[in-house]
Amino acid sequence: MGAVGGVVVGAMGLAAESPYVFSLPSTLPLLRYAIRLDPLSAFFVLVISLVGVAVSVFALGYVREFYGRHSIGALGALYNAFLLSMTLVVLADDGFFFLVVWEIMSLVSYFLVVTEHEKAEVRYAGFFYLIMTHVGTAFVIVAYLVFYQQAGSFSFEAFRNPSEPLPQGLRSVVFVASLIGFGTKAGIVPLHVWLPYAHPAAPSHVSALMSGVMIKTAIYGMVRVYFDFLGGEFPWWWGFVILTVGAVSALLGVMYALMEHDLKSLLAYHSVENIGIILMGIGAGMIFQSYGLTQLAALGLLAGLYHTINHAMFKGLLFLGAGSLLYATHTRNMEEYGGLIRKMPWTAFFFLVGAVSIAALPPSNGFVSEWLTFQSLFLSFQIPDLLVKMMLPIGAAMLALTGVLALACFAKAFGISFLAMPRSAHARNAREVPPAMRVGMAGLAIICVLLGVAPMVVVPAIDRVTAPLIGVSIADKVLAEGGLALMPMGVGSASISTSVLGILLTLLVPVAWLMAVVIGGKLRKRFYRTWGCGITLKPRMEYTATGFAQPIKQVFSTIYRPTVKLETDLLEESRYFAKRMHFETHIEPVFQKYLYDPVVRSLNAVADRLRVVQTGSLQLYLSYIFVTLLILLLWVR
Amino acid sequence: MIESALIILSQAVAALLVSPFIVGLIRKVKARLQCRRGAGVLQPYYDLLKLFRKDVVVSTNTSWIFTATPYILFASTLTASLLVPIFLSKVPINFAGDVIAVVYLLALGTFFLILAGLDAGSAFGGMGSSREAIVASLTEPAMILSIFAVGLTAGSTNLSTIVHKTALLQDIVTDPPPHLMAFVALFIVTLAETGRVPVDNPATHLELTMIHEAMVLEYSGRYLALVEWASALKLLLFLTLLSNIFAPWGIATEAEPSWMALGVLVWLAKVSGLAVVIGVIESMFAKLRLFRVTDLLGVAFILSLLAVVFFYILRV
Amino acid sequence: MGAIHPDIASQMVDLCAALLLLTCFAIIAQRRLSACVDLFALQSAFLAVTAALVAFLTGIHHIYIAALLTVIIKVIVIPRILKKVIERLNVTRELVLNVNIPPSLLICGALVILAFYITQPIISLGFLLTKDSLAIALAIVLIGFFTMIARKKAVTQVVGFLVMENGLFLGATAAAYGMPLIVELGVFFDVLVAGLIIGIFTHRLQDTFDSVDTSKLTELKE
Amino acid sequence: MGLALIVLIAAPLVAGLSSLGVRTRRSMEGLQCAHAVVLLAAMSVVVMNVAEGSVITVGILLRADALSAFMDLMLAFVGATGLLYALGYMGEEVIRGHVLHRRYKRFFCLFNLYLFAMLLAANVDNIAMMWIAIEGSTLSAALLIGFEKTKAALEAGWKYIILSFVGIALALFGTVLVYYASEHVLGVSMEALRWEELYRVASDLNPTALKLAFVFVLIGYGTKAGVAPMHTWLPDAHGEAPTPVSAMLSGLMLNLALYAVLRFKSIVDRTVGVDFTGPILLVLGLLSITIAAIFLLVQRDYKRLFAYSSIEHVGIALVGFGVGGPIGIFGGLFHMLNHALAKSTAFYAAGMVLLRRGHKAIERVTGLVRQMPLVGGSMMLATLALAGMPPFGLFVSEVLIATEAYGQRPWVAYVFLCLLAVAFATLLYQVSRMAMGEPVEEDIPVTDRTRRFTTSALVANLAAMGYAGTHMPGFLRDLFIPMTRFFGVIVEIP
Repeated sequence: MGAVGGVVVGAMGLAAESPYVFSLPSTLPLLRYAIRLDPLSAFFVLVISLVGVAVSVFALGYVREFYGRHSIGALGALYNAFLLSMTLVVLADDGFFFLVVWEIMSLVSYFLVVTEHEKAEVRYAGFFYLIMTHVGTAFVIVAYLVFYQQAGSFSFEAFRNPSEPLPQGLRSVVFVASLIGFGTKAGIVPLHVWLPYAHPAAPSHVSALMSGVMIKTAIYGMVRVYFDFLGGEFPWWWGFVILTVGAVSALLGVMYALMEHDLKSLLAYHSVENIGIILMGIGAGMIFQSYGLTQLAALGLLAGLYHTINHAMFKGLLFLGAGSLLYATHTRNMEEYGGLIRKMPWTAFFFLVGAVSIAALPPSNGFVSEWLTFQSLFLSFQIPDLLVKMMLPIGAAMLALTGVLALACFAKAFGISFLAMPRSAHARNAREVPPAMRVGMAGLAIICVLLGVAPMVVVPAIDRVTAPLIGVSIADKVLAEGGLALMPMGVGSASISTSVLGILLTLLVPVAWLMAVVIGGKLRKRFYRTWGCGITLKPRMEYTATGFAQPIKQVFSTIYRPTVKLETDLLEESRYFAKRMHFETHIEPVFQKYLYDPVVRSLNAVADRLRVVQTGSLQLYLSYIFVTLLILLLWVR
Repeated sequence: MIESALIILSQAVAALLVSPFIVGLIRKVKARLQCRRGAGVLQPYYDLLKLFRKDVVVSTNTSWIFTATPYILFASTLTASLLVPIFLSKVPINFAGDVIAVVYLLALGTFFLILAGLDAGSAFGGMGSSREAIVASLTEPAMILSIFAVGLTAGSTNLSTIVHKTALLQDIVTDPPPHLMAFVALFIVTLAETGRVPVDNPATHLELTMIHEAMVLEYSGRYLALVEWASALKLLLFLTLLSNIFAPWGIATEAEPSWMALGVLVWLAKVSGLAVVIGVIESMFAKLRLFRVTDLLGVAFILSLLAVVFFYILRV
Repeated sequence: MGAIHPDIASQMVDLCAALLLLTCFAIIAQRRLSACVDLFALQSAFLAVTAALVAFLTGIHHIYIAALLTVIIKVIVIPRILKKVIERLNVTRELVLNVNIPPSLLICGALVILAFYITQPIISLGFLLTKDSLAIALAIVLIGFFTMIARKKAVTQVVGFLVMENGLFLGATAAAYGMPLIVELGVFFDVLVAGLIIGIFTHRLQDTFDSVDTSKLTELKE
Repeated sequence: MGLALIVLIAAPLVAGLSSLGVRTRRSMEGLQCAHAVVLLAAMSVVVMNVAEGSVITVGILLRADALSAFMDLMLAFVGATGLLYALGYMGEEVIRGHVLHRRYKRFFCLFNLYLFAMLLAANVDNIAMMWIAIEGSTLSAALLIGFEKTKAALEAGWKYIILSFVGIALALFGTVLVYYASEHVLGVSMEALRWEELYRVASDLNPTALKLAFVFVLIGYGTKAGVAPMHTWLPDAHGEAPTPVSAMLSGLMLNLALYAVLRFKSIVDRTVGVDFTGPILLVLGLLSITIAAIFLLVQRDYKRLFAYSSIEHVGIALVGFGVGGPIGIFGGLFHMLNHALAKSTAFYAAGMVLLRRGHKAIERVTGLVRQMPLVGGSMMLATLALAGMPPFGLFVSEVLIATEAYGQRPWVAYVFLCLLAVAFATLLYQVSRMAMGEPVEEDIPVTDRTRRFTTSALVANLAAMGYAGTHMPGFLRDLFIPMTRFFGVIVEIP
């Protein structure tokens, strides 16, 4: 529960003028255990800790799921180690130390993922995750090596102002390396493949941390490298690449999410989507930065960071909700839920809050950050370069599509899981979860709402983070109408005030009710079965998640490449009545099939080829030595 | 302060009052084109009244979502309509939300409507919900882009700013082509969003062809009234957007009572005109198959995209 | 090196070294196992002679001891062991070779040339007396090595290994005028033990696989 | 101080010979434990003294400088835990009747002689004597590998004998060449073979001779170090030898062979400069990593698996020495130390699995963590350490090596990291299959007596592993600085 302390530290750091620094030397060369708390780290510490607190509370109840089957002690220890390592990652002030804690973070999370390693798919997920993240780390190492080469030391201070500035080529190497390195952790398309396996495999409270927070450390890494180390001077294509990657990740993430019926993998895919949105904000910021439009740059970055904290909150909340469902029904398959809103009203309500937030519906927090992203994309018309100018609105269109698909997806998730009739015995026997878990969810839900309706508090806080990176503070400009409204570009430009919208909405609901009463008099209700064309409705007749997503799959079939298999065996008597029908449909995992499998296959092929090296023949072995000897001798001579 | 409050109130009232009339008008036009006398244009008002008086039947499967949705839907739509300049170019609370906010407010309503559709547990509701979802997701990008295209001229997505500047033709940069394309795009979007032919047929009674109607199939009494009213309001809202963004002339640019009165009249004329057009279209075209709708909306998307591109091309 | 003229002395040493080399070729050309062992014994004898010669010419006396040890161990003991092993074998000659005899002779010739080519730059360091012996030593080492590759039977491989040893020893004594005595002793001890262990193992191989054809040992792979 | 050194070296000899006369298991255990204690004590005295900067010499024969002390540290520590483990392991074999008491005694005799030979090789002040000692270790190792009289063991033993004898012979030729070169400066005498003298006169030795000598030495000792392409005997030997022996082979003998190579490198560098040895070591190192990384994937036998991982790590260390520079050299040495610890741990765990399961097939072993938490856990930890995960030292050394490599030849760093990633994937793929999942039923219980020994060995190693990875004690630091100085560089350690 050290997370509580983290909250304090984070808040302190945001409030502080100058960064706190302290460092204790290690006994290994080049390695310094250095800690530095500047606004950026503080912001992320805050994010981590807020989620950490809520999740820890939730975990108190949730781990009951594992009693007997797993050692709670180990689980708890790893869990706290995980929190600690994440905090250290964002606090580290030394490249080497960063790498160490970064790897430890991956390692601990790997252990957490494979908590239930009896299941083959969990093992696969964990292994896949470990490999991917390790490869990512290799790229991060490359990026840092470049810095080290210039700076002659691993300390971030030296990275910031190296002895001689990096040549453009190397800067681009750093850019690409860290994009791949951190992108693997963040789960950008096409490096996201591990994410939908690993996040669901972990215990739900851990998934909440991984999906809500861990992937944010990657965002931290990118911001740190691009804006801090590289001093925020980039060619325009960097920002453009980031933006494109973000847009693609967002769109594909939500599209694959729509096809998922395992609630947790669905949420995992949404993490891909939201990372994409965050990157769109940051990318836009970078583009503006490279054209010297610092205020807009600050705006884009602000949007990105705002969405970062928002996503941390509502994704954490949603994963906790999924955890509660799992806890209550012991299944992750949405098709087996249904009608749970009556069984577990609290969970349902919190989940709804999360759903509204992630679907970016006003006045939720998701709406604010997505709106800011929209604005920063819209304001691209100030960019001199025509091509870029024309591209950014397309990004906006993709963002819009993403948003509404997310809406559809969570309409599905919530509707199928909580509404209508129970679809299985699991759902019928579900019970509301213990208070500890509810409290955890409630905490996050409240934070979500606050982040939504009180941007006037959040924006200045984040501005403290962006100002040192970009060099301009825009809080006072963005906040208009006495802080009620957000107004990116000063008077006359667009602005929103979620608080006012919230007030209006909450006012108008009773108004509508009053009106109804005034016109229609007292409400008289009659309860009756749903009309089912005369026959009584069974759960089997309900619309399934698959059915719900069917039209979308149809429309975007070029992307999904669905394969449908329908086998029917008919009655002997008549060809018109089927005895039983078996229908199954799959969507093709494009990236795995065309990107990853070939690599693995070729590796195996090479290994098979090389077996002949080690045939077991002694004479052959001797001849290896002989030949090597002769070659070397001749080389020396 | 009082004044702005009054304006807000009057705007809300006006919108609420006019919306059923538009629906009635469209029905009338269609009837006439089908050589029927048709019900009077005031028929929707009677319907609403009647529905409010009737008592409601609620399915035993449903939860509070089902009962809450009508109110939320109504509230969100009304909120949206408060952000749109109707007869006064500068809405007092324009700072509260721009056009994107309007879109998302409507989306909020849609979201709950979809949930409500699923809530009853009948197959029709689910079908309607899923179709609504796909239609909405296809319209959204086109909508945002066309709005961008227009917003670019005024350099802002704040509706009041757009309308005001366009009305006064001051410090805006505009050319006919992008505007025209954006207009067509937004018009198609309107048809799709408000569930008109050729995307959806509000008059159908064959469940399998329904989209919007299927979703609200379980509603009755005042709930149905609220939902119907909300959708009428939504329709009006879009027509207002169309008319006031692209042809804001005649709208009151100052909060002078006389100007505002004129503004109201002009606005009525404009939206009625659009309503007639819609009526005509509805009787000219047949409803498209669901999976053909994509083509139509694709056209809308391309148009709006072209609008943006053209805007820049013509600038350089 | 009093009485004899340096040139003649070096001639003599080189002659012995050359004889060593010749016996190598003989071993390569020989299929019968026992004959191989005999040839090895002969070669060791030549080696001992060379060492003694060097000791005599240079007056470094502990090389005599080395020569003596060579005679004892390499001319008498180890050939005995190998002979014993061979007696227990069911085969007396190599029927199939990895590399046939004519090509292997050619290769050995090439190896000799190679050896001279490689050592040529450091020959100049050598003492006048034994200047070519380093090259010859290297040649013998390489040829021994090659024998181990070219042959299949455990025994011939052992012989090959021992030939390498001889080459080394030639290098140590002739080229470098012998290592310090203690080192020599150590080396000889090791060689002896090595011979013993190899003997043990060939016995075991014979028992378990009832053949000493090492090309059959391919159970362990990958 | 000389006394401590003598004790350190003589203890195994004494213990070995006397263990032939031991009657019962219990007394054998007493003897060996005492021996282990003596080893550790003597080692710590030696190391401490050397760390203070003195060089311990005994006559003209023994000499312990920083590098030797470093080797002593590894040899004595891993040797001691190895003894403990062997007591447990072989004891179990005796209880099960696989091994008669006579051979039990012989095993410990050979085991100790093996230790003795290695300790001698590490501390002797004479290139030829070092060769003799290493040859001795080879001989005893050969008998140990063939100890279990199975066909496979025999084959492995034979291959080991032939290959490593050839290698060692070549090494001797290299030694002779060095002598050949040095006696021109120092005259035909013992002096011409002593490290100290060689260091002194290194600069005026004949370059070409030393180059040739280095090639021979590298090939020769490289064969024993399992450097590709001379590595071919290694998987067989590790796979078939009794597990304590495998641990010693992997943990100690490879390092010893590397030590020999390094000694010569340090001289040759002084004569002809770094640019000669560097590239050779680099290429061979990368080759070793590649081969190991790929062969890890096709292994079906977990002991062979760890054997290949040893090849990989030798390669990594070689890359470190190849790129040179203070960081590179330090990385290489540090890597040797941590690898010795991690790999012996891995083998101890593997041996326990072998005892409990009775077979070495990877795919038939599952659920170790669940069934035997300590063994499975330590195997997993050791594997993660070997795969280069923090908080273990191998991560540090690998990053350091990559850093230095990038500084000198960026492409090396890229290739290096890429290969490491592959090796990481392949190794973890195999081991995670074993460590996780539902445990299989078949399980042969081991006695508590056995478990006591093996557990203590495991725990000691794990502790050392974790410690060495995260924090470097002062005396080690004082060893590393002069060690790097051998190679003409000075690492600065905070």
